[in-house]
This record gives sequence, C-alpha cells and structure tokens, in this order.
Amino acid sequence: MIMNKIQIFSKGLIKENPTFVLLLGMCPTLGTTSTAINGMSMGAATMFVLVMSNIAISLIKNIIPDKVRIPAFIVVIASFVTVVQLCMQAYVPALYETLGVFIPLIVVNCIILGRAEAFASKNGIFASALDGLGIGLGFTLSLTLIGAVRELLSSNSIFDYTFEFLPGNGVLLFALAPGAFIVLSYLLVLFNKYLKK
Amino acid sequence: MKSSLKNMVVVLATITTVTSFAVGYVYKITKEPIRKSKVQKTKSALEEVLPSFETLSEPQKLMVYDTDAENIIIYKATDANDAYVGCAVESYSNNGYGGTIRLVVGFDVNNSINKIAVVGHSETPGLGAKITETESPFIVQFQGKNPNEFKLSVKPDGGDVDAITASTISSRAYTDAVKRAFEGVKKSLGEEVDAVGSATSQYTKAEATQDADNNQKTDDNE
Amino acid sequence: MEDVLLSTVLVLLALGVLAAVLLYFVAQKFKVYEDPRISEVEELLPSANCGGCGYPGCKGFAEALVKAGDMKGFFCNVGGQPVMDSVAEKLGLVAEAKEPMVAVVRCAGSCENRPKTNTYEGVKKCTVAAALYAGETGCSFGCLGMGDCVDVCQFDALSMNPLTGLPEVDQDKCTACGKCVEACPKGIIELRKKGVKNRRVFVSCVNKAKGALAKKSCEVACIGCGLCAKACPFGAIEIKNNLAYIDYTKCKLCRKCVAVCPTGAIQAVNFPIIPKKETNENDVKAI
Amino acid sequence: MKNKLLVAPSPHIHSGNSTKQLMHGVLIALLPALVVSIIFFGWASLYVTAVAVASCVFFEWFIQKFMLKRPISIMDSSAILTGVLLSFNLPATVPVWLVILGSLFAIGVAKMSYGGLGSNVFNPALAGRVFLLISFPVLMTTYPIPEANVMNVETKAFQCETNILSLDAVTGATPLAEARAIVAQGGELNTNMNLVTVKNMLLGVKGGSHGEVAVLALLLGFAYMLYKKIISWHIPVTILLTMFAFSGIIYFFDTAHYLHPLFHILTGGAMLGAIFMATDYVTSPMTHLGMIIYAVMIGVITILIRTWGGYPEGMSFAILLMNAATPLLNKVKPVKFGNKK
Amino acid sequence: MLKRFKKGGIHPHDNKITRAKAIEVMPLPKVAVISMAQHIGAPASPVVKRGDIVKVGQLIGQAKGFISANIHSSVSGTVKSVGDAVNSMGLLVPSVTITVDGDEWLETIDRSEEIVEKFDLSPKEIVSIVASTGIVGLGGATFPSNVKHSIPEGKTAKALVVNGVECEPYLTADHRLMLEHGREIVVAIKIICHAIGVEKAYIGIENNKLDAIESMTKASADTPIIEVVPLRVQYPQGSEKQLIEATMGAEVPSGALPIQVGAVVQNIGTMYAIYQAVQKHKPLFERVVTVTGKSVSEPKNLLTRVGSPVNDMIEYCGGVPEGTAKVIDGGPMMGRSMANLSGVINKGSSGILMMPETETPANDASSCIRCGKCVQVCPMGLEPYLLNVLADKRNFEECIEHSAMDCIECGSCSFTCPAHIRLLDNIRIAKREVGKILRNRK
Amino acid sequence: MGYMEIIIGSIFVNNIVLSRFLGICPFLGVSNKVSTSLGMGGAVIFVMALSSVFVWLIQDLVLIPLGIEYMQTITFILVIAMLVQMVEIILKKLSPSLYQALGIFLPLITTNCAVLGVALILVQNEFTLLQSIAFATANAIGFTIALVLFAGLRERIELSNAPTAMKGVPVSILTAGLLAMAFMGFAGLV
Amino acid sequence: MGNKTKNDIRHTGVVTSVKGSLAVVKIATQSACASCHAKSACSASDMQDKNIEAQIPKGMDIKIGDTVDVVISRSVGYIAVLFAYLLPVIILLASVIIVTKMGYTEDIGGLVGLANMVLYFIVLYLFRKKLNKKISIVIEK
Ligand SMILES: Cc1cc2nc3c(=O)[nH]c(=O)nc-3n(C[C@H](O)[C@H](O)[C@H](O)COP(=O)(O)O)c2cc1C
Ligand SMILES: Cc1cc2nc3c(=O)[nH]c(=O)nc-3n(C[C@H](O)[C@H](O)[C@H](O)COP(=O)(O)O)c2cc1C
Ligand SMILES: Cc1cc2nc3c(=O)[nH]c(=O)nc-3n(C[C@H](O)[C@H](O)[C@H](O)COP(=O)(O)O)c2cc1C
Ligand SMILES: Cc1cc2nc3c(=O)[nH]c(=O)nc-3n(C[C@H](O)[C@H](O)[C@H](O)CO)c2cc1C
Ligand code: SF4
Ligand code: SF4
Ligand code: SF4
Ligand code: SF4
Ligand code: FES
Repeated sequence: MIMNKIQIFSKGLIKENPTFVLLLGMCPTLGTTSTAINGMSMGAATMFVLVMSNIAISLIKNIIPDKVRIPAFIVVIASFVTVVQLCMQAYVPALYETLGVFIPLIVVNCIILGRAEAFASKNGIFASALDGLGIGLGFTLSLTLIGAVRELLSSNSIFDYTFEFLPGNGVLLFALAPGAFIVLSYLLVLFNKYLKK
Repeated sequence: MKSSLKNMVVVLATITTVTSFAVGYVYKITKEPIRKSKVQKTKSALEEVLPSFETLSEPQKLMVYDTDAENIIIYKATDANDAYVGCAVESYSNNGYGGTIRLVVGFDVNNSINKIAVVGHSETPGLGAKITETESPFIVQFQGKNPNEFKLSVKPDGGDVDAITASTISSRAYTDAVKRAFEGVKKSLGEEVDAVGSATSQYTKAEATQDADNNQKTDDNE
Repeated sequence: MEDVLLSTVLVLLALGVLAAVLLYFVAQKFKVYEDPRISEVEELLPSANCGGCGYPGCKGFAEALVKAGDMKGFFCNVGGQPVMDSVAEKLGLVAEAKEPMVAVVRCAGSCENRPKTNTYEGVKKCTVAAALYAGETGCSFGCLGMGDCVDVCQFDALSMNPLTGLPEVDQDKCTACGKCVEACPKGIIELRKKGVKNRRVFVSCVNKAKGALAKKSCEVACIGCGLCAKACPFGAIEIKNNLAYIDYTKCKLCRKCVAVCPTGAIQAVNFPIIPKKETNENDVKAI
Repeated sequence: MKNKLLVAPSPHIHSGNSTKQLMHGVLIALLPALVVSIIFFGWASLYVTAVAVASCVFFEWFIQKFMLKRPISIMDSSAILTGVLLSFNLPATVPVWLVILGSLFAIGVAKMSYGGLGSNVFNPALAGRVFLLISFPVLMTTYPIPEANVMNVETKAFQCETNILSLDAVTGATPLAEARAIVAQGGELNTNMNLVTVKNMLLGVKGGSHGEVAVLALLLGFAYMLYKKIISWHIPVTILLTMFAFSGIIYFFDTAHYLHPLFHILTGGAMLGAIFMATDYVTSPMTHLGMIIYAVMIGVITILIRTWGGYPEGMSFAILLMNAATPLLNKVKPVKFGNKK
Repeated sequence: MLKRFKKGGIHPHDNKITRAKAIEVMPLPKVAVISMAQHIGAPASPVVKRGDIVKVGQLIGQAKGFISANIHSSVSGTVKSVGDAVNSMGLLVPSVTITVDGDEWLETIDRSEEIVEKFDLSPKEIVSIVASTGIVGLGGATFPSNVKHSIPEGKTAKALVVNGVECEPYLTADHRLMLEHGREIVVAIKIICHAIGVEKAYIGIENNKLDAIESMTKASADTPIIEVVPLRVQYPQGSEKQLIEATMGAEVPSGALPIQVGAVVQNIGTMYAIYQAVQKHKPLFERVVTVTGKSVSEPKNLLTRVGSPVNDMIEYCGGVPEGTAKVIDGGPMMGRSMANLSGVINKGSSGILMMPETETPANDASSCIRCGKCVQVCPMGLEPYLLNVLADKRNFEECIEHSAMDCIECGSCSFTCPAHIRLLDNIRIAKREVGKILRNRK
Repeated sequence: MGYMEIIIGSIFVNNIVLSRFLGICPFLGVSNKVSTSLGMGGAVIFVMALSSVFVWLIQDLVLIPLGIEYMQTITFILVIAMLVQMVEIILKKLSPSLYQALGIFLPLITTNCAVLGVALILVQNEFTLLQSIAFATANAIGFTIALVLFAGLRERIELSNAPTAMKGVPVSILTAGLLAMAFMGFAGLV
Repeated sequence: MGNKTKNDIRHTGVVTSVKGSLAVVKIATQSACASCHAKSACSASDMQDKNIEAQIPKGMDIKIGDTVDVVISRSVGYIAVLFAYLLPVIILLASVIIVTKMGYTEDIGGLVGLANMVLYFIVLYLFRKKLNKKISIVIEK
C-alpha cells in the first residue's frame, strides 16, 4: 500500500514527467523559463492549482453528472487559478508581472484537466493529492531545470548567482524565444537518453 | 450521476455558486494588498527620484505634444517650509524596442534632472533592459543635467546622449521619455508658476500616498 | 463590496446554468453510443497497431471483437494467448485456442553451401535484386540476403547473420505477424506452427529446379528425390515441382525424414542435443 | 569464368559529377572574394576563415564520430564550405571564440542535429550567423574599415559626417547602417550616387562582413558557377531584380529618405546572399518556378527589413525565412509530361 | 532549330564505336536455346517435343493469350530438350533447346536479296501475318507488334512514327539497318501505314547519324507520306512518348497509350522484320546485335540467330577483354547486366556491351543534397528524389500522388545524381508496389 | 495603436507561437500535414475572431459595469469552451454535409491556450472592439502561417534521416526554435 | 487512373448502416489526439468516432460491416472551411466596421455583428441543398 502511494507520487517525476515525457503544458514551459527562478515560480503556481483541484475534484467526483464533468472541472480549476492570481498580485506583484498572462493560462494547462480527468475523478483524496504533488513537482523541476540552463547560457548565472561560464557575458539568444525551443529540444534528447525507460 | 437536465443544471449551479463565493471571498481579502502594491510602485519611484521633500501636490495630468496618446502626470514637491523643491513626472515613450517605456523623472528646483526611475518596459534583457541599471554610465549621464543645456537626444541623432551600445532604439526612447517629461514640466510651470506657491490643498508625504490610495478606491467603487 | 460578491455569484451562476443546458443539448445531438468494452479491450491489447490481425489497428480489432461477441477467428499474434485470455476474461468469453506460430526461413544456402557466381551492385534490397535477376549465386530461388525481411519486422525478431548471409528469426520475439512473409520477394519465409516445446521440422529450401541443377548451385538444396516422403509414416510430406514440403498439421515431429535426406535440406530445430550431432552443425543456430 | 561478373540495375553509366566536385566548384568561386578580402582587411580575414573552416570540419567530424556514430562524411567538403561562408558573414575582427561558437551552432545545431548534409532545413552558415548576430549584436556589428589605401581610390561612399576613410579608424558602420543613421538623424540621403561610389562598392571598399564587400569578385564567382552549371541563374538574378524593383518603387516615392535601388543590391550581404547562400541546394526549392517564388520573397523581405525593420541588414533573415518555406514551395511540382493537349 | 522533346534529358557520351561497321552474319551456333518468353506477355507454349527435327523458320512455340507471340526456330536440327533453362539473368525460363545440324530453311521463305516492293494485302491480312510471324518490338520492350496494329475501337491512328533514334550509347544496330536496308524499311512503312490506315509516317533520327538521315531521305524520296525528322541529340529521345512529342508535337497523357494521340510507334529493326515477314514470308528469328565495348578487340554489328549463346558471340568478336566487370544485354542506360555468359540472344537483345569496372558507377551513394538535378533531367517531369525516399520509407500511397507510374525508367536521374544515389532502383520498387495497390483498388 | 501595427505586429513580430508561446501544444501536435494545417488555420481564425467579440462584449457589458474584472479568467474560459461546442451543434444542424466534410478534413482541435491567451491580452491592452477583432484575427493568421510553415518542414524532416536521438519531437522543437530565430528578423518592424 | 488519389483525403472506416443510396460510415477519429502519446492524460479534446454519411456510388455493393474508404477531395475540404469558418468572420468584421462607422457604439456594433453572423448561418441553412451538392463525400472500396 505504501509502495503504491510512493509510486503514485514518484511517477510524475520521471516516468510520466509532464514536460519531457507527456509534452504537456508547453506554453508555460517555454514562455516562463528565461530564468531559473521564473521557471520555478511558474511550476510552483501550477503545482498549487494542480494539488488543490485534484483534491477538490476527488471530493466532488461522485455528484457530477458525466456530461457536465468538463465544465464543472473547469470551473473548479479556474477558481483556484483566480485565487492564485489574486494572491500573487497582492503579495508578489513583481513576479506576477514577469509571469504575465501565463498565470491565468494555468486554467488551460492540459496537465491539470488531464489529471482531473484521468486520476482525481477516479481516486480518493489522499491519492489525488499525492498524484497532483508528484506531477506538479515533476513539472516544477523540469521548468526550473530549463530555466537554469537558459539562465546559465544567457547570462552566466543560475538563480542570479553569477559566475564565468561563457565568454562575452553569455549568449543572448537563450534568453529569447528561439533559445527556449532549442534548450528544450536538447534537454529532451538528454532526458530520453539518460532518464527514460 | 445520471446526466438528466435537472441534475446537470443543479450540480453546475451549485458548483458555480460555491466557487464564486470562495473566489469572491479571496478577492475581498486580497483587495487591499493588491491596491497597496500598485501604489507602492509609484510611491517608491517618486521618493527615489525627488530631492528630499515633505509634501506632494495633487497629480496634474497633461498632454505634452499634440500627437500624444496619453497624459503625463506631474507631482510637485515642496519641503517643510512649503518651498518648491522640484517635481516628479510620470512620463513614457512608445518608441521602445519592445513597446512603451515608462519612467518617473525627477527634477530639482532649477529644472535639472535629479534622478530617473524606470517603472515599466519590455526591452530585451541584456540589451535594451540596460536602461534599468541605475549605476550604468548611460543613466548616470542624465543626472544633474539641465535639459536646456544638455541636448536631449542620442548622439547619432545629433544630441548629447551617449546611447547604450547596440541599443540605440531603447536609448532613443528613454531619452524621448525624459524629454517629454521636461517639456511637460516647462509647460506646467510656465502656465501656473503661481499655482505652486498657493496650492490650495497640501498634503504631507504620508497623506500623498494615502490620497493615491483613495483615488484607487473610488475608481473601484464606481 | 457586497454587490461585488453578489454579482460574482450571479454571473457565474448564469454561466453555469447556461453551460449545463447547452451541454445537455449537445449531448442529445451528438449521442454516439460506444460500447465501453471496446476501449477496455483496446487497453488490453499491445498497441502495436501492426495490422497483423487483419483489422485497422488495435482499435479496429477491439471494435470488431466486441461487436462479434464471440472470439472465433480473432487472434492477436503480438499479444499471443495471454492477451487473448485476458480479453476473453474481460468479455466473459472463451478464447479460441490457437496454435502459436513462428516465422521460419526456408533457405539454408549460406555462403559456404552456395558459392557466389557474381557480385551485385545496386540498392541493397531484395526487391530490387529480385526484379533484376536470380541473385548472386547459382540458385535462382534462394535468399538474396539483403534483408528486406529484417527491415519490415517491427519486433526486432529478424537479423541478418553476417556469417551465413541469411536472416535468422528470434523465436521469442517473433509474433508471427507475417510482415516478413509478405516482404520477401522470394517467398522464402513461412509461418509455421511453433511446435511442441518449439520443436519444428521443415524443409529449409524452396528450390524448384530439377535435382541436378539444384544440387549444382547449392549443397543443401532439396533435390526433390522423394526419400523423405517415402520415409514419413504420417504422409505429411509431399513432393511438388521437385520440392518437398512438410505439412505441419500432419507432421508429428518423428524426424525420420531428417535422417534420410541426402542433402540435409530438412531441418529439425530445438530437439534435444543428440540429434543435433547427426544433422548439420549450425541448424539450431540458423533458425 | 575468370572473375565474377558485376550485376546491377540500369543505368550502368554515370555522368561522373559528384557532391564533392560541386562543393569544390563553389569553393573555387569563392576564392576571388577571399583574395579581395585579404587585400582589404589583411591577414585577419584569412585567419577568421581558417578558424571557421577548421572548427566546422572538426565539429562535423566529432559529432559524426562520437555522437551519431555514423560514417564520417567530412570528405564531401560541405563543412568546409559552411565554414567559409560563415566566416564571410562575420566582420574580419571578431574574436576567435565567437567564430568557434558560430561554427558549433551552424554545424552542431543547424546541420548535424538533422542528420547532416542534405537533411538540414535551414542554411547552416546563415543559422550560425544569425545566431551570433542576435546573441552578440555589438561584436557582430563592429566592422573594420577596409584599408582603402591599398587601392588608392576615393572612398567617400556617402555624404555624411563620418569619414570612413580615416586610416586609424578601427571600426565603422556598413554603408547601410550609415544610411539609416542619416535618416534617423533627420538628414536626407544623397540622391546623386556618383560613379565613384558605385565603383567603390563594386570593388569592395566599404565596411561590412569581410566576404560580402567585394561585389565584383562575387560576381566573378557567380559567372564561374554558371559556367560550370553548379547553379542556375534563377535564384540570384531574381533576388537582385526583385530587390532592385521593390526598393526602386520605394525610392521613387521618397528619394530623400530611402536608398537608391542600386545601392541596395551593391551593399550589405545582397550579392553574397543571393549568389552563394540563397542558392544552397539543400535549403532552396527544386523547381524553377519554386525558385523564382522563393527568390522574389527573399528580395521583398530583405528590403522590408532593411527599410523598416530593426536590423540594418535583412538578407540573412530573409533567406532563413524562405528556407522555412522551401518545403511548401517544393509542392510546386515540375510540369509533368502529358499535360499538354 | 532541330526538333526534340522539351523537358529534361541528358547527354551521355554516345560511344558509337561500331557505327562504321557493316552488318556481318554471325556463324551458326552449335546448340540454340530458344526461349518461349522473348516478349512481354504470356510465354508461348512449345509445340515441339524432344527428338523432333525442325527447320529454320518452323513454328516451335504457339502464342498463348492476347498479348503473346509465336516463336519460330532459328536453326535447323534436332530438339534436344523442352523445359526450363537458365538464362543470362540466372533465372529459369521455358525454352526449347535445339542441336544445330546444317541450315535448312522452310521453303516458303524467300531468301533472295531482291527487294520486293509490291504488296496486295488487306490491313487484316497484314496484321495476321505480323502476328503469325512472331514479330515483336525490337526497340527493347518486345511488345507484340500485331497488338499495336490492331487499332482499338473508337480510336483512330493518325501517323506511324518510326523510331530510328537509337539514343542508347554504343548501340548501332538500327543505324546500320537504316544505312544498309533503307529501302526495305520504306516498304515496311508503306505496309504498316496501309495496315493501320494512316497517310503519314515520320522517321525520327538523331542528328548524330547524318548518314542515316541522308540514306532514309533518299530511300523515301518517292514516298511523300514519309517525313524524315532529324532530331537533336538528347537522351532519351528514343522513348516513344518523347519521340511522339518531338515528331508529332503531341504529349501522350499520363497512363495512356500512344494511340490516344493517334500514334503507332515502331522501331527500325521491327520495320525491317515486318518487311521480311510480309514480303519474304520470313518469321522473326534473327536480328542485328551490336557487340561492343571500349576495349573489345573487334566490335561488330552481327546478324544473329535468336538462341545463339552470348559466349559464342563474344568469342567471335575477340573474347572478353581484360578487366571487364560487367556484360550488358542492351545499352548502358537501359540494358540489363548479365549474371553469366551462358545465356542466349533473344528477340529483344540489341547489343552486348562489355564494360570495365571504371566505367560503371560504384556503389557509393551518399545522402541526397537536394540539388534538383534529377528533377531537372527527368523527361517525365517527375521528382525522382522524392519518389526515392518515399519508396525507401515504403510510403507507396504517396508515390501514387507523385505519379510514380509515369516513370519510363530511362535512368536519367540515376545517371545525373551527384550523390550517386540509385534513384531508379527504388522508383522501380515504387512502381511495382503502386501497381499492386492500384490493381487492388480496382 | 494603428491597425497596421496591430496586424503586422501580431502576425510577424510578436507571432503568437514563435514569440508569445501560446498554443504550442497544437502547434507541435497537429502540424503533420500541410493541407490539414491550412484547414485548421481557418478554424482557428473563426474561433479566435468570434471569441474576441464575445470576450470584449462580456468585458465591456458585464465585468466592467459590475466591477468584477477579476473574474476574467473563469468567465472567459467558460464562454470560450461553450462557444466551441455551440459552433459544432450549429454547423451540424445547419448543414450536415458541411459538418461532415470538416470532420473528415480537420482533426479535432483544442487551442484553448491560444484563444484564452489572446482574449486576456486584448482586454489587458484595452483594445476597442475593432482592434480586438483585428488583433485576434491577426494572431490566428500568425498561428496559421507558423503552423503551415512548420508542417511543411516536418513533412520534410520526416523523410530525412535525423539522428535517432533527435527523431520525432526533439527535432521538431529544434526546428521551431530555428523558425523563431528566423522570425526575429521581423523584430522592430512596428 | 494514375490521378485517382491526387488531392484526395481518405479515411478508412466501417459501414454501420445503409439507408437507400446513403451509407453511414464510422471513421476512427483522425484527431490530433489519436496519435498523441499524451492522450491518456489529456481528455479536453473529445475523442469520438465520427459518423459520416456518404453517397454510395452506383453499382457498388455495400453491406453493413464493410470496410470502405470515405473520400473527399482536398478542394472540397477547403470549400468547407471557407463556408463554415472564413465567411462568417468576414461578415462579422464587415458588420462591426459598418455599424461603428455609422456612429453607433462598439457594443452595438458587436451585437449586430453577432446577429449578422447568425443571419449568415440561417442563409446557409436555406441554401443547404446547394451546398450539399458542392460538398460531396464519396465512398470507395
Ligand atoms: C533579439 C533582439 C533584441 C533587441 N532588443 C533591443 C532592445 O531592447 N533595444 C534596442 O535598442 N535594440 C534592440 N535590438 C536591436 C539591435 O540590437 C540593433 O543593434 C539595433 O538596431 C540598434 O543598433 P545600434 O544601437 O548599434 O545602432 C534588438 C535586437 C534583437 C535581435
Ligand atoms: C494492354 C496493353 C495494350 C497496348 N495497346 C497498345 C496499342 O493499342 N497501341 C500501341 O501503340 N501500343 C500499345 N501498347 C504498347 C505500349 O504502348 C508500348 O508501346 C509498349 O509497352 C512498349 O513500350 P516501349 O517501347 O516504350 O518500351 C499496349 C500495351 C499494353 C500493356
Ligand atoms: C528511355 C527509353 C529509350 C528508348 N530508346 C529507344 C531507342 O533509342 N530506339 C528505339 O527504337 N526504341 C527506344 N525505346 C523504346 C521505345 O519507347 C518504343 O518502345 C519503341 O520505339 C517501339 O517500337 P517497337 O515496339 O517496334 O520496339 C526507348 C524506350 C525508353 C523508355
Ligand atoms: C551552390 C551552393 C551553395 C551553398 N551555400 C551554402 C550556404 O550558404 N551555407 C552553408 O552552410 N552551406 C552551403 N553549401 C554547402 C552545403 O550545401 C551545405 O553545407 C548544406 O546545407 C549542409 O547540409 C552550398 C553548396 C552549394 C553547392
Ligand atoms: S516480421 Fe516476420 S519475424 Fe518479424 S514478427 Fe513478423 S512474422 Fe515474425
Ligand atoms: S529471406 Fe527474402 S527478404 Fe529476407 S533477405 Fe532473404 S530474400 Fe531477402
Ligand atoms: S540528383 Fe541526387 S542529390 Fe540531386 S536532388 Fe536528385 S537525388 Fe538528390
Ligand atoms: S527513370 Fe523515371 S524518374 Fe528517373 S528520370 Fe527517367 S522517367 Fe524520370
Ligand atoms: S497549448 Fe499552451 S500549454 Fe498547451
């Protein structure tokens, strides 16, 4: 039983990593990872919504008619997103501004609806919470990793800790849109090679 | 549960009601902090760019050029003795590389530039974003300059401003915003030189921010 | 303040009700009943989508199977018996027991058995060579050795043996999907019964030339002498066009034919060690 | 029989040309431009070229050998060509690490990640150059001035304050950038392009990437490639004509603020791009009609970017963009036999 | 401006070494192996059995089915065996093997040199003679000629196009025939024009055979319906679709037969055979074969009996030269390379070409650099590079969209590809598989 | 902002996929065939334009008057989701053959991310209605252009032999990166 | 003959019912999701099979359960996209422009635009017979 729970939690890290394996939620993955801290914050925000909506949905799963499942889920998820939005605006306004439109877009992140559908609507609260936590953590780690690599390449720093890595103060391209795609592509290759399976 | 019309309506209605109450509640809680954080930004910028002051005048809105799309906002500062010590201008330029650049420019009594703070921009990190580096030579070169003597345009355009390397566009826009601020000050001071002395409503520093707060509040309640 | 809360609730409520009503009608209009068992069965299937079952992909198979409500004629070679059993269990049916099959290469014309008479230079594909001529050796029936069969196998069950120049089937990986049978322009690969304990006896030659000609081009060719047919106590062997063929439904694996074949064209695989000595050394490996 | 006969499907003879030969042909065509560049910029330009070639070849070899584990194909000389063209797109004075980084991007990212010669979808040398241009705008737009005294010709390309002839000047802008600066300053461009400036442009006495300046030498290479049937005229001629026509129209409406069309096609990477980079087989369309559409679009986008965009030079971007459209243009089929009634 | 086809084409060196060598008669073989499958279509069924005595010109294989052809003995002697024999490709084909004994011809055959100009036959009769004498196209495809002459209902022929192009490098059989038997060919043209009911015939000849153009112009001076069309040298000018375009200016639509545009195309050799069949009652059992190659000591044009062993012919021309790697049945562009030399000459064999290894392309394909040269040279307007990869990825459905079936297998694309990719090899696979798909779809 | 600026800006300079990173999932997922991506572009244009009108009206007639702008996210997503469904019903009812032809022609799409993103951006920028429609349509066109180019590139890459490790998704994403790099040439156009 | 598949889009499906000269063919959704590795996690996209009604060509013998191809030409696909998606947008845009140019507020412009679009769909409905002719879906074996 414990093993089972651990598995539920850990599968999101590698085996079903939402970014590198399932390739879900690509927009925030690319759009908010110009630095490690941005990536991590985005991941954390998503994780919060994921965990909360998983819990909420597993609570109400039994009373929802099949046909309104999706809209009901959307309402629940969107509410949590709005909560996150409001809180970030209130307490970390600078971060909220940098992440911009991607915070409200958590609503349409397929991971969240996907987990709601595939897991929370079939499992108990605890398991759903664990599932959300695992997947969310996988997402956060991936985003942080991408952010860290991009930050390193583009400005010779990680989490704002600067050091000499590349000549010329870093390669600007990696802070920009093309760099996001390129870094993701090669990280994907490495992931497939060393972690998958 | 079965998907009958009644079921569906009831369930969705319940869910929406519950969640909207919850969200509404959170909104209520966060309303204050959000507003605070919004004004905080302007407030700290004002404090940063102005010479030390005691009170601020009510914000004055002004169009500088005919072609302008929006107003600049001027705050006039006075010291404890009600003497005019300078003013701060919320200015902007639409010609940035990534769109609009918003600055708050502080002027001293002689209308020389005191300090400048960037409050909003979307220039490229590593290039145009250097306009936010307060210690950089580009920023420092403005300080203490009186635009009457210091020609506010970048060198390639025949002015006195040394542009940031490879970011002439951002530099030009930055300079443009400063210039707009200066023109605004000239216009404003020229019009109501007296008004400064005999301003009807005067605020303490604390009140000034409070006022901004209230403005915000009334906006919301409208 | 309270109005804000109230309007929030009202707006969302309106939307919610609208959504519910709308979706209700959507559901009415778009009603497609899909037997839930179809996707359940699909999940059990191996998702190879190989088409080996004769249906368009695993989903097609699941659909047809559920619809038929009877397992007759349905078999997934990839999943094999275990999958079919679990599908049967899910549907409360009885799986049709099917003999597991495996691909065999009916050519033993390795480099030493079949000397080269010319050199091929062109795109290394059996289909190309086959359209052009008989092949690099004197035998115009045998394996061309360019591995078209290897290329089509999705399951990695085939590989070219660089020593013999012949393809080899990995009997554990082969799912008897039949792709290679189709791909071989020479018709060398055949699906045969896997046999008890994987034991099989078959004629590893498809040469239809007259005996002398066949023998000239390949040491281990079937020369159509008919000794095996005479030796077979079960009448499983038939000679047609100078070539012997063992019917695997009749063959009882007695191996009498193996002993009498003058060229060693008949192969017996996976038998215990003793007969291995009598027959060709690399028989077991060559399969 | 004495020896075994060879058997192969027809045809049994071959024209004898090979990939390597074609690549060598292009390299030969690039030689004059290299020579001119060395005359103007000194050994620096040869040094940059050598580093680029060496690192491109090395990366290709390294990646094939240790990462892809595929047969080594550096013998086909395409990596050398990429190196030369990449370096031609760099100022002669860039630091070595920049050249190496650019080569890594060109070969590692733009070429080998797709499987090597023939598989890539973007022109590797240009991808490398644009990568550098975006990442290191300062370094990439600091051009040395040709040592004009070698030719002893009048070099005042423009009526502008900057005297680009001053011998001790280490850096200067390209004529295109100068022109932009003049317009930005509210000035008017000299509409009267006299023969001397055209002559200078042709000879290459102007600022710019070290391989792009020598227009005449590049045209010589073009003639050679045409003669050797390495490329057809369609792409280069159409690009230049389109640029000329489009910028001509703009110029016609406002001669004071827009550049003379001749100026457009003689400066910047127009020649180098049109002749050597837009024609890269791998990334350009197959049919003549496709080539013409491709070339027209390159011409138009180049002028658009040059005139209104953020970069003074649009050729590289235009070619890359149309590289992306090449698969679509390859849907323009050759005219099939049997359609005539 | 000389006429030519408009699209694509290549210029291989023509290497017509034997252009000035008059046709020689090849000595009789000791044993003749006569295949029953010397034509496109169903093999003929043997009508002799072991031990039978046959004469030259005697029917030994009866056509079977609509597209098939009669086979006649090319020698006189005893039937040694009837059954499969290995051909030069190493494949087994049904054949009749005859031990040669003297040279006794059927009496009906007119063996005189005299040119018979007059004919008085109805079209039907002509077609039936062509059928019974086993005439098939000698231009390479060995398509039974009588089928071409029976114009299908609803179609009308407009012109006869005689193919004297011989665009394959090395080969000179047709060239020599035009020089030596121009008049006979003109007679045959008149016969076939009558048979298919047309008043116009073109003889297309490439400009590298000025003497043949002159010879044919002279021979046909009194025959106004014949127009000799000099053509620019460009491979594959001899392909019928391209030839029709060049001479008649009409393009045969994709998938259609020449008759769609009113053309009937026949090779020079076929016309000569038709003359002999109709006017001299001589069935098709011998043909002119060019034995050639750069280092062959005595390259020749040989009038050879069908069924003569290749080995004999090579020996007659000085043997296999040192360093020969490949022996080709036909020309270097479309011929088939032989797996052994023990095969025999068939009706379709136009040449025996011996090539050293240096002359043939090596097996060193690299990746496609998308130079577009193959597209540029394809006379059918196809995209060989694309068909090549599609076939390689076994995406045959898409090959249909890209008109794989239109490929005439001229080999121009493989010839020209700088990456040395054997495009045509894969395209042939594509054609086979596409053919299967289309047949299934019907 | 002028319409020209909005249009050029949204199609080229700030291309929705290549620069704003919205709608990446369908961009990576549905771009296999050029013809389908063209058709899909049409559908996206419709959905975006229509939802921009709805969103604008909701913002202007409901949220602002009631002072509940903070409910944007919830209301917009619900409205957009319903809209897509409704269009399906209407089409099916109106012309079954049309509906079916679309069904064969187009794969199903869910571009919620891009649609919602565009909706949020346009209310954020306080566009007028016409500007909103122009913005939404231009973004959809930008999406289509990127999608079609990308589909062409992928069709081609599919046929070439990319290294095994890069095959499939990685090489596609890399290509998107290089495409984005090429699009940067448009920077500064407006 | 060679032209048969040119510019066609074909899907293979199973005949589920036959009404007169019409057959209902069920095709497996060729949705973006069908081939997607993440479909198990993502169900926002409704994955259903589609039922297509198509004309049975004369002389073709079709039974329930037959596997057939449904074919439309690519151009028909584009026409469908034009009618269903592009024209309404143009109408919407045009009406908004006209109404606002006439001096009404944008709110009204928007509402009128939407109303016009509904009108367009009604017109489309009235002409559906014509449309059906244009959009032909054929069955091939
Ligand atoms: C990705 C990218 C971002 C850029 N960002 C800026 C910017 O933020 N500010 C700016 O002035 N120029 C920016 N540029 C423009 C170039 O840096 C270019 O040098 C500019 O045209 C001005 O050049 P100059 O300052 O050397 O005259 C950017 C260019 C690129 C490619
Ligand atoms: C079924 C069939 C019918 C044919 N009917 C005719 C015909 O009526 N008229 C004709 O000129 N050729 C006909 N042909 C022959 C071809 O057009 C063509 O001449 C033959 O395949 C040889 O091609 P080649 O000589 O170009 O290699 C027919 C071929 C086939 C397979
Ligand atoms: C690429 C190609 C080249 C050909 N070259 C010749 C040629 O040079 N001479 C010729 O008589 N037939 C040539 N043919 C065959 C002709 O297409 C055609 O089949 C022939 O002229 C018909 O005459 P027949 O049936 O009498 O052989 C060629 C065919 C192809 C496909
Ligand atoms: C005419 C011609 C032009 C070429 N232009 C380029 C070029 O601009 N950039 C480049 O990297 N390689 C170029 N190459 C070399 C080669 O095609 C290139 O490395 C491939 O794109 C790599 O796959 C060219 C080759 C030829 C024949
Ligand atoms: S292709 Fe042949 S060897 Fe491979 S699994 Fe199928 S039957 Fe077995
Ligand atoms: S068995 Fe057939 S397909 Fe396989 S290598 Fe031999 S000839 Fe080729
Ligand atoms: S000729 Fe060869 S290299 Fe050139 S495009 Fe064709 S196949 Fe590719
Ligand atoms: S062989 Fe076929 S594809 Fe190649 S050039 Fe000739 S007709 Fe074209
Ligand atoms: S489309 Fe934006 S996250 Fe998937």
